[in-house]
Amino acid sequence: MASVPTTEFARIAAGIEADNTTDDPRFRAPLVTGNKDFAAVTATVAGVAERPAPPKAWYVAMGVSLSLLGLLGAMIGYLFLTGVGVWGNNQPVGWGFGIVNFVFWVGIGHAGTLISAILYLFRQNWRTGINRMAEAMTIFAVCCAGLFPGIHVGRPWLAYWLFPIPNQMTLWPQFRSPLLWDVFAVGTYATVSLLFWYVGMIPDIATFRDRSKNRIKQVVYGLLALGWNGSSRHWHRYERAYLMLAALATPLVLSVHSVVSFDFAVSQIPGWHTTVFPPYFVAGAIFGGFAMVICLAVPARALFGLKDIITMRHMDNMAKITLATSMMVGYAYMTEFFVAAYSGNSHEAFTFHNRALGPYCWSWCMMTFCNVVAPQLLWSKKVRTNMLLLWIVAMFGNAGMWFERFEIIITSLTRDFLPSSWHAFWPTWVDLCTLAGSFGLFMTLFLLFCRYLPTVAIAEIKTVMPQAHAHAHELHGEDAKRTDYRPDEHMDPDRDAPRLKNR
Amino acid sequence: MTQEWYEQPFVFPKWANYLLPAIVMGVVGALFYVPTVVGLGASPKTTAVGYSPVQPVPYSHALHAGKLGIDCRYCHTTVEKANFAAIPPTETCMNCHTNIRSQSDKLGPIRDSWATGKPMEWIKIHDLPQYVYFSHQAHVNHGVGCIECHGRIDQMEQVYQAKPLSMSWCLDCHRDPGPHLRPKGTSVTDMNWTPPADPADAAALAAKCLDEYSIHDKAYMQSCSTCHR
Amino acid sequence: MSTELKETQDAHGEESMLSTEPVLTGLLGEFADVSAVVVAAQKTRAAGYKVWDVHSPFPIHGIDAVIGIRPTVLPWLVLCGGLTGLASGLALQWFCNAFDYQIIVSGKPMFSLPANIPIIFECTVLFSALTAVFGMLGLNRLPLLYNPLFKSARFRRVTDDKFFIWIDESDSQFDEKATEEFLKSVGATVVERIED
Amino acid sequence: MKHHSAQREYWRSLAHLADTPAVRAAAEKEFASYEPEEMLAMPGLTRRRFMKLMSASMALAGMTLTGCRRWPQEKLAPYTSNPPNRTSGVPEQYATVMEINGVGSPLLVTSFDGRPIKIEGNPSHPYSQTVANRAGASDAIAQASILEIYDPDRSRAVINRAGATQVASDWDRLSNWMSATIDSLTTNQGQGLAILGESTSSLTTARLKAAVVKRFPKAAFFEYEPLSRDNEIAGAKLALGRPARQVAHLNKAMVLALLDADPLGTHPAHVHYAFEWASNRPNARRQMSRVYAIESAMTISGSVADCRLGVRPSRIGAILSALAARLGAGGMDVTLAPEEEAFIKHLLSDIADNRGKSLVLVGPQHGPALHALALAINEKIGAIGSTLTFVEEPDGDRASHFDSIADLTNKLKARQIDTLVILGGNPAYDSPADLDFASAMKSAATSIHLSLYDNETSHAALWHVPRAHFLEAWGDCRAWDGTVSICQPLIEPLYGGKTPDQVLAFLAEEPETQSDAIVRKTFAEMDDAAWRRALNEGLIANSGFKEVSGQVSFHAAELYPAVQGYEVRFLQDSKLYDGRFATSGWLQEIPDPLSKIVWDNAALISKKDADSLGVGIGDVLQITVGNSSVKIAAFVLPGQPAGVIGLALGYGRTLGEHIGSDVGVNTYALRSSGAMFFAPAQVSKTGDYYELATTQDHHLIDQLGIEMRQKEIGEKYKSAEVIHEMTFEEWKKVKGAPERTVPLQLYEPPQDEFSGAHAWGMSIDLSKCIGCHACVAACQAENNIPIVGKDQVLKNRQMHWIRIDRYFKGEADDPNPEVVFQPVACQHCENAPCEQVCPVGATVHDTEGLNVMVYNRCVGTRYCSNNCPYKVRRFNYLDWHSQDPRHDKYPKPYLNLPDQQQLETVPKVKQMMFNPEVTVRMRGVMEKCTFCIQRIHNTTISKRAQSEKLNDGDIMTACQQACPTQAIVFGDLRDGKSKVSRSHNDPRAYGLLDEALATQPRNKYLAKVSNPVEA
Repeated sequence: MASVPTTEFARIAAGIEADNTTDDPRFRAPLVTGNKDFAAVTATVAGVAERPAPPKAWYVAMGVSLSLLGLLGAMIGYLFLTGVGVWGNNQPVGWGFGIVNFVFWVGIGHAGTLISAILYLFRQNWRTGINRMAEAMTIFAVCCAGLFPGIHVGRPWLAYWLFPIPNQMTLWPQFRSPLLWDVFAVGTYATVSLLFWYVGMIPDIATFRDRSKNRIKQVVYGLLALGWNGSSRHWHRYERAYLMLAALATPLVLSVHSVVSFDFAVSQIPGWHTTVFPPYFVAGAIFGGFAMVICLAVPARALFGLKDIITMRHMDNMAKITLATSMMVGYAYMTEFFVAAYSGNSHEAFTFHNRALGPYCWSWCMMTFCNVVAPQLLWSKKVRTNMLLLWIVAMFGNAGMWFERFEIIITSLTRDFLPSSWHAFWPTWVDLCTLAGSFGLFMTLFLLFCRYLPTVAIAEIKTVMPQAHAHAHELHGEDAKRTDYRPDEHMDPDRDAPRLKNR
Repeated sequence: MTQEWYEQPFVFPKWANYLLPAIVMGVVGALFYVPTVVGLGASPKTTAVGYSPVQPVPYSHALHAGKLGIDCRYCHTTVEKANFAAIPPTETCMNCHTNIRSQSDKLGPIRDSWATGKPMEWIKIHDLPQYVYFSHQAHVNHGVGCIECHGRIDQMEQVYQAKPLSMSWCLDCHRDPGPHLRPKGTSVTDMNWTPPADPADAAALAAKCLDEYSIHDKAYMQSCSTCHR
Repeated sequence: MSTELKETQDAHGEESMLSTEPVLTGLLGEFADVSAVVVAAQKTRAAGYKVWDVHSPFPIHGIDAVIGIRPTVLPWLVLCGGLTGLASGLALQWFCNAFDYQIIVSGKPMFSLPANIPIIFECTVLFSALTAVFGMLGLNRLPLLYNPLFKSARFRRVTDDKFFIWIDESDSQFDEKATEEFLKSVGATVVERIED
Repeated sequence: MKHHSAQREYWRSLAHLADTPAVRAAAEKEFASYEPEEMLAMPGLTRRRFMKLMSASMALAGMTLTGCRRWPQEKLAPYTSNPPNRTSGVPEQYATVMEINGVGSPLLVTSFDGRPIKIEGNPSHPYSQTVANRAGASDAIAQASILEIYDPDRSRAVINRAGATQVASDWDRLSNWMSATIDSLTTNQGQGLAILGESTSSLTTARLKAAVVKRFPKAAFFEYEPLSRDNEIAGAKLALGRPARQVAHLNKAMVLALLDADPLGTHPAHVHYAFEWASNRPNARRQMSRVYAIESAMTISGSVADCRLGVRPSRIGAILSALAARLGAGGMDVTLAPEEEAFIKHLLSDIADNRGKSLVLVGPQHGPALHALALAINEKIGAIGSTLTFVEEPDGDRASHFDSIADLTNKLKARQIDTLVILGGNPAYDSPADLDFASAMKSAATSIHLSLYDNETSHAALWHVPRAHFLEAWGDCRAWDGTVSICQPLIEPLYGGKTPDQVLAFLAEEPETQSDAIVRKTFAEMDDAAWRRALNEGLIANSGFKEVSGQVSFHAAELYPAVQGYEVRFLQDSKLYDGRFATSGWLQEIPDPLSKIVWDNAALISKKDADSLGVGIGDVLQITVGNSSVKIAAFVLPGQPAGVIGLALGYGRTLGEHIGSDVGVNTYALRSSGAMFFAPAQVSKTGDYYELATTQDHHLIDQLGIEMRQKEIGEKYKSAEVIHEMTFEEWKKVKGAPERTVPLQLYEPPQDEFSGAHAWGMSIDLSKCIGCHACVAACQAENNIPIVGKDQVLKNRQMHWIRIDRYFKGEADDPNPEVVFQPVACQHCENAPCEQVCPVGATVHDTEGLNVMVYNRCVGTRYCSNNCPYKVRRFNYLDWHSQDPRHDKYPKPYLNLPDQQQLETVPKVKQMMFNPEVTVRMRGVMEKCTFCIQRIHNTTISKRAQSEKLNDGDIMTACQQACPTQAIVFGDLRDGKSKVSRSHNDPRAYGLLDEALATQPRNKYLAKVSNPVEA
């Protein structure tokens, strides 16, 4: 048992990697390679956290992330003590980097729950390799996203007025405002994603609990594992709960970005006031989200020796989804232009004319290239299976999605109805540092996650391994054939759970 | 099979199982307790009511307005013409106190002020936020008695804030002004006036007042612009 | 791992509630793989045991039917949660904007469903999700940090790669010797007494 | 603000006039000391009212956790004895007058517990009234004088610059020191005493001058104004044989020919002239005047002209004499350029059709001969006596200002003057460059400079004496028509300044030393009743100049020599005048009406020249006149005539205090005695770039944007979405009420919502607006609007609640584009897009249809501003009142509770200026036009309290009141007969972007009507 990890790492070190991307109709392609048994899987995943010390690269990354996080703190301090004036926002452009970053991060924060929930509902077994990492990424991205609306307001110390708290003024929030919908949507999304993530992790934390050798870890993991003991009855309800969470999270994930898109669609700025926004934003979010997962998975699987669990096939599938969604996004871009031209609304028409050819055409070109052109490389399997290229394309995707938000928010605002009020927007150094800082926050959280929590859903992986089924099948048949059930034979799980004397 | 990772087995003590109920009860308790305490503690009813700073001169409203029965408007001259109720100039004090108690030590600051021309510095008690625009003439001329906001000034040795003067408190009246109005002909400064005991009469009177002062409707009275600019 | 019986056994079981002496709570049989445990489970059930359970590192496909676990009531709880969320979301918005303080906004009606739908939806989802998670934990009687099973070093591998059948001593058919034999007979590699 | 309209107390009690000890004592009590910091404690009750600087601490009170926080304890400091005729907390209004360049503009000043806080035009004075006895118009400069009086940079002490060091001193030390000099002067009859003054029409000053001359017969008086109008006087003298002042009657002129004349913009009587002009644009009798402008610079009058021709200044002479010749007014005809020919062809025919109803005006930049010729023309076309009359010019035979300053300088250089007293003005800065007056001053043994600021001249003088601001002092002066107004103080001098009269009185050894006594003596023959009436009304009835009539004799005008290269044209700045107002932040930040430049002047240049020089906006040009040259950034201004570079005067002050120093380029450096208004120049490109801040058209660099803008505003004289307009001919055909197409709406608008007793609305007539920015300044003063400084304007964060959108119609290279001014403030949409997106309901509607902004509820998401199609919302990105508008390029953090920032950082003196009726906004909140809700409420409340009826016109918004052409109308739409309802039903009425967005604005624009010649 103890020997497994070493040979495991040796194998990875040797760079031997199975290609399980080909589909052979005769048998199901394996989702776990390197013919591992349960123990090996456990060891591989838990090995990441159980190593005495993480790889050097982790320390380097952590150093960078922490300093960026510090920068973020400093920028927010300066902002609070001085005013939003330290940013580049101006009269026509009331929303600048603050909201651009917010929408960007919220978008990123979609892939996780989407991969988990939707793929789960669609019985896409390959999700098990990446869902944990994706969910974690979601949580952290939502943290970054939640930060910005909070700090971009003029008087942040009063932001709590957005919540319906009884007060001596007998005043309430104004529920017609999309911003308030945001508060509820993002709040709900954060909560549900967190639950989804945690519930999924309980059995794996139990695994960590049972393997950990030092007292602190045993206590902490012990508390987090809630005394999980793998009882079938627990599993039964657990799976039901998980299924329902997935079923709830799926519409939620679609709704959240729709609501975020309402911030724009419900207003009447040309370029914002568009019915295509909800689907368009969701597609964009999935695209951006998967791009980000790829960006994180590529180094992580190499760094922590997870290549047998996050296999080529996983990367390949994600690449395909990225390609598909990038086409959707591209389609949405075209629709916008078509509608602008077809509607005969001069303001609308001008706005899009202006996006493509106006002073901010550079950002439009960046957006189109990164989100529509670059992903076309993914048609080629060579690119999909070449981790470096894949990573680069994914990075383009992330950049592209940021530029998309910049495009939508900034250029629409710089030139709306009255020509007299047109004015350009340029970010200040504070804007740029804050953006960089938010990445610091994200990376710090993610690195801590990799170090201390199960980066892969161990229990779920095991269910998709052949050993999990074996010859249980005919037994089933047999079991099904039985006719001699007595009514009392069934035990009601909600009542007759094994009695345990606890005093 | 090597078992080196079983070396330090750890099992939570039995009492750990009572953590859950304990925590649940704690949380539920807090959910009720904390808001209640904060709500009560922070409400102007607690913080503002009863504010009673010591003034440079221990001027007794109980004596002047109560015992001697001097009308409020003898000193606070502007209430009917202006938005603010004027604090009387030193002169007003001196009108009487050149003869009465002219040597009282308590009146020293008044005499100094009169001699030097330096104004008295009274401490403000009924202090509304800067963005609230309360107009005395708008209320006093429409049958709102002094007592509604200032309480029984005529019984206060040292003036204190009797009402919270919070937004919700203002709104209580603005949303249902009737019961707080007194008919034309009754003095707003009369501290002893009370509406009829019989609810029916009271309601009738309220209706009458609303009509004879042509008080704005509720929608107007609770518009933001009615008090804020 | 020794499995021989101690003298002082279930006779003192009950009153040793107060004493510190260990009391037998049941027997734990370890199995090497899925098929083994599934077969054993069928036999256990056929043998008429009632208070017993299967512990595994992951949900075994079809084990519910084998043990005979009825569908849980959780879905109905979640439905109620969802409806509550829906109602409260609607009520909140109506109370705040259309009832408690009516203010004219953009010449729109004080109350209009379309504007309220997003928040109603979010509240529904939020309440349902919370019910799902905490309902599941509640029904599972979790968290249960202390559990005699955790005293067994072997049992730690239930979260790794081993499978267990637990027969509780409260089962009417439970007889320490017989049950131990039974477990061995259905293929348990090891049978362990779990004391409390 | 008509609390007092019942008894119009425009005057302070008589006791104040008599300088009895009792009253002085009262005054002392009223302002215990002159230290403003101490004064703040004085008119006590209202202390908290005018320091409305704490919005947010209260906002915090809404916070569950800090609700328990009590904001800083406040003191109530009542008067020791109430001043007569004053109800604490009730604003009062006093009539007074402000004199610039010898012409008074009558004002009505609102005082709040002894602090002047707002200025209006005097409604009972013919030269400022727009609605008789109800509304008086004013201009931006007058509005901004309220900022000037509270300017912390004003000099506070007498300064002695004997030797290198400067010593703070006081008036007594100066007078003691002077006595020696004066003794010596008395012995030699004032030989070597020279007194240089600004141009003034004050009778008191005249009286005192006489007294001084009586004491010092040999004393010499000089007078200088950099923007002198002496040419007009000389012209009249030439034509009539005697000096005279021309009074135009634009309300009678149906054809108006302006040759470089700017009666609506820069003329001393422009407020009155604009009012008269507007009466025919168009008038109720469906008539409309036609304005022809031939000008060498883009002026306000030119921008609203129906036909405009931009020419070189040197062409004016030729065109005028051609005009004269063809009208038979004599003179020789000259051949004109084809476009000039075409232009005057129409003019001539119009004049022919409108005999007696036409008028030709020439600008003061042009020599006497041209003015004389113009008068000859006016004689010929029957203008004189109808559209133009003459009144006598006071002291018309004095030497012209330019001769006078030259003469003085020569005398100084010749050491004939050892005592030089300069009463106001700033000759060291604004006298002709070739004279080098500053160094000439040194040759006088003693030089004394009286002025508001310790400025360039003060630094060149031996003594500086702080001057009393006109709101602090007594005086008198005369309007353009000569009507005498008394200037009465609103407050005791904050820094113990002196008036010029006091200095003269001192020199003349008059018994009176207090300014009130001095002035009263001048009018000794008036009894107290008459005097009181004069103060009350703000004018002395029938005190105008006598009409003079005389035969206009013809004088041939010498033509200017033709100029081939560039010509520079020196312009009176629309805001800083001659530079004396450079210290005013408000004026610095009010955009130039045409170029929209703030905080700078620029070389205005035509597109053609810009292309040939290969420069664009901001490229620095080197401009050389004679042997002096300056470097100044170019600004391509449509309508600027080719070959002419427009240079605004008054910038580049070196000692303009914190606000005025080093703003723009000092163009006086190019201005020499020979050529005071225009001169040939060499222009070259330096290759440097300098960023100019404008409040409009920023970043409109690309063709795409320009095309879209032209599409939005439409072609010349054609309607488009943003600007509706029609020609006079079209308008004559229009009938009925405006039809409004309501786009499909999701909701049936609720009927009961705007249930209030009133429905407030506004209308703005685009054909009356001349873009003078009086409304902007008035709004700024009324609503405590901060300035933000150039760096922030570059970020487009200026805070003006009402802005004037200026559009040039026509092709980019059109030499004479049509100009449209569109004032835009909050439109108070009934379906306000801003409201539905605010998450906390900080901007909502009230039942009277006002879109109200609740500062103390605002958390600052800025969503409302994004969603406002008019972009009229303004956000406090920083704490503007606390920011330094000049030097805070990188805003400084404030390490305390944000709501304390203004209390701690805004100078106390400045806090005195705030309008107590308006919340002073803190950082992080949105703000916008409120339709002056404080005026609405104060009026309605007091009217209800006194159970009086509210009449149309009782409530006027600040912008409406200031507007000289009454383009802005405000009132109650419920009242069908109100002015505003009538204009809402005018066929010209339209809601901005209403067709597109169905916002249903409560403000409607009246389509612009213009009267171009049919091509």
